[in-house]
Amino acid sequence: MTLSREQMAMRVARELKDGYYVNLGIGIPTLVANYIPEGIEVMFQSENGLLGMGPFPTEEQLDADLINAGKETVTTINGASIFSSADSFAMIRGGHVDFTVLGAFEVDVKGNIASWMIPGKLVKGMGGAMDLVAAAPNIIVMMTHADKYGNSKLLEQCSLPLTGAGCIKRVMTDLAFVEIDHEQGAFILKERAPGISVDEIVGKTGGKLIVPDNVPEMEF
Amino acid sequence: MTLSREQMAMRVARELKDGYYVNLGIGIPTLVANYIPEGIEVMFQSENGLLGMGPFPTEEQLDADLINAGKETVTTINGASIFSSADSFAMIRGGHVDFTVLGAFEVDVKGNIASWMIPGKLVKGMGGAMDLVAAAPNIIVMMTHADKYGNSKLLEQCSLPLTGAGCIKRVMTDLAFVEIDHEQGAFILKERAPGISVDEIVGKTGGKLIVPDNVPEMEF
Amino acid sequence: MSGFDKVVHSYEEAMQGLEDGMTVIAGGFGLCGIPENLINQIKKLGVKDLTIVSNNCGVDGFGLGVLLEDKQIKTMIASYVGENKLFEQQMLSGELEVILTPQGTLAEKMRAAGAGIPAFYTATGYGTPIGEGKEVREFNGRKYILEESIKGDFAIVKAWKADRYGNAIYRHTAQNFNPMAATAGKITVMEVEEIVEPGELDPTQVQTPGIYVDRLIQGTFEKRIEKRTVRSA
Amino acid sequence: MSGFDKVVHSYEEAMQGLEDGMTVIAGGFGLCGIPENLINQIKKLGVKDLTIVSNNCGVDGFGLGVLLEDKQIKTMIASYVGENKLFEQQMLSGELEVILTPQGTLAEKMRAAGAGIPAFYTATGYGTPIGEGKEVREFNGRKYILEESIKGDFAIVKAWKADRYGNAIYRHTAQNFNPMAATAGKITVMEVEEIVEPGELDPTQVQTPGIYVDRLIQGTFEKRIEKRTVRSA
Repeated sequence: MTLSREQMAMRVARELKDGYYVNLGIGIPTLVANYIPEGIEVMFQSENGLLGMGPFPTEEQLDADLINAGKETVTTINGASIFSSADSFAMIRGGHVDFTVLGAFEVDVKGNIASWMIPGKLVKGMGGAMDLVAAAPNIIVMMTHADKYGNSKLLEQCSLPLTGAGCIKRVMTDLAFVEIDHEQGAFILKERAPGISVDEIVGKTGGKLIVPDNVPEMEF
Repeated sequence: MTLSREQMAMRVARELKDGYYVNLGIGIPTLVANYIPEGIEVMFQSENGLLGMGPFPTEEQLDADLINAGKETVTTINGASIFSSADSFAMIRGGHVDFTVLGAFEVDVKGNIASWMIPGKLVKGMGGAMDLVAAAPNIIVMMTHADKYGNSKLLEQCSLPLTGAGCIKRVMTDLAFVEIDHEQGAFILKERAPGISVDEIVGKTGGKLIVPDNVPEMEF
Repeated sequence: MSGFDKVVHSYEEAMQGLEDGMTVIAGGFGLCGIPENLINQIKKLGVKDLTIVSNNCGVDGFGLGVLLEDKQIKTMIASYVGENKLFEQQMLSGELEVILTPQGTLAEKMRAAGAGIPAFYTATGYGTPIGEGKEVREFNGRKYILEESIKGDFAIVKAWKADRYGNAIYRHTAQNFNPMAATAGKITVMEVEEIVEPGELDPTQVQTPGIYVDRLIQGTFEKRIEKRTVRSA
Repeated sequence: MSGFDKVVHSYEEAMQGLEDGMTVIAGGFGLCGIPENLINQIKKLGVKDLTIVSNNCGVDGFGLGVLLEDKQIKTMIASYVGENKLFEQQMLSGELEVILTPQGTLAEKMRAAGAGIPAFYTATGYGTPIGEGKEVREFNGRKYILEESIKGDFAIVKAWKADRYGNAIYRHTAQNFNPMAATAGKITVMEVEEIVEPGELDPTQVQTPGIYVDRLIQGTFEKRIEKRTVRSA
């Protein structure tokens, strides 16, 4: 069965390591925060200028001056720091954030990502996504393997305007966990969702897909 | 008579305006701080990261962590701010300091300045001087008109390696107050020291010097 | 009174000199830390053909969104827009030009303007529509694009507290774009919740030195929350 | 213990991994805010052929000057040097290469390295020996030169207080180059006068977020004064 958003988040969360500074994109990626493995601590960076983001505030804690990049009211944890947008993106652009999770419309075998603009539809802007994908040494894209019409989102070449070129190495979908080998120009199937066959994944992957001899099922 | 260093500082200080943020170079320029005209306030910037430098500390106030760009122990005034070297030079480079006074070995009719290096002698470095001359919209060079051998320091073309190209517009010497017209490639004699003749200044100026009809004597 | 006293006593005075066609850089992220009253004063002035540089353009009826009502904005430079209907309408009709700029690049463009750096290289946007027409250069095997700084005729910023000299501190994440915006205006106008006397702020903790501030005014703020998210205690 | 706890308990541990030929970026201005004990540890390690990036090179017998005694420095990148005899001797004999860099450019090179900006344009040094061999470009009628960022294998910095996570604040002008240096090291080692618990520092007032700090150690400091200038009370 295809993975739920929660299961996708759960699997991504297993990549977290103790002491990681983490930036979670708006939308599905935020779910990752709910599945931090036991025994490890991570700290969340919010690109509007906060490192050490805490949970939503109680009514009493609510403060208009303390929000995250999704413009939601939040809190800070002990050991947090707050800084300007320039300093925040210096931190991001400089590659200091250990782990980033973002959504996307498409990725391709060269590690290109398209996530911000669909021509003909209203374009709201890239926000911090272009900075994040260009800078993150360790980034995972979270998205469904195919769109609602069954068209693959893992392509030989992105069809939409790019958010970043050659920067994605790992993709978590509702069907599989996939790595990208930029040199070979291919996706590599690393793990599949429980009960999902390699054939189904092959069928729903638009770009070249390398299938190793052993593709383990994820366990939840 | 040639001006004393104190008189040179006194004359330069008359260019100060109320509310000026001022950077005084190490050496003679620091004397300017002693002659702030009555009724105005200026604030001193020290490029190691201090805006609002106060006087030297008393024995009781002495603090190794509070120094100026000359590495002297100082104090802060009310309304001071302290920041990093990057922020300090952002302030300088961005042209936010209103008034800068620096020493020099030579200046020329194109506004070039040489102040940091004499080939064959030990070179200690430019410190912040190159940043200051490149950035200051309003800078006055303070130096003797000629060296101890009588060689002019106001030249057609600097002979020493430059600190900055085309950035100096005003020079205060022990003989005269001189402006530089970069377009014309000439010094313009604006004021002369009391008792110093135009002829003497002409004789001691290496580069083209324009002498207006009326060159007033400075008054002290 | 000291030449360093930046305090003005009316919003008219605060925004004096703003003219049609000028570029205004505004601090704030979403509706957080925005110079609410300075924006309202721009609306009141009715100046047109403005270029506004800000991460977002407010919402309908609040923040920079109010400048859309009388079509005062000609060009918007932002990273994320369209939280408001008017914005969408004017963009689609071509009345409003939008120059989308990655958030980090936008912040750095403001900082660069204030810091006397005319241009810098960044990997952000390389290979995307944002990089089109921009110089590409390789450093250490990686491709970067050249981005130029962005200066404003005016910068409008919101801080928490400032002393009369304009030395300011920000509250929580209301800092965001404000410190860079403050450095990037030919005339920088700051509004704050509280004005204190020089000496009351610790020099080391000042986030915007007063040298960047030309006019300072104390205001009252609605501080509207865009996404109110709470948990039970 | 939390993965964010950066505290180490010996200077051996603090500088572990430093090898011959590495580049070390050091905070401090003159003798103010220098990582005294980390420098002494580098001397103790005896590593050679170092490239040291710091505004100055200490004095004879103190600060970075101690690294000259056993000729550990191969290249010095600084804006102002030669306050020490050994430095002069080694420079004149050719044992020590010196790359003079304008102070503001040096600070910005460190910041750029930490901020993922490989290069930037500055007017500083244009038309001077510093500009030779560097690209010149005109923006808005003015000439600028291209300067590249500078990254260290190690960065050694001195702060006043830090919490265990490495969130740090600096004291007075001992801040100077330290915040930029902290961002520019592959491994950043910070020594402080006092380590406190996370939560004790106001998040808004943190000057170096802990994300930049890999190792943190509490030390005792001589804090030698280079030019003791006092006035009568």
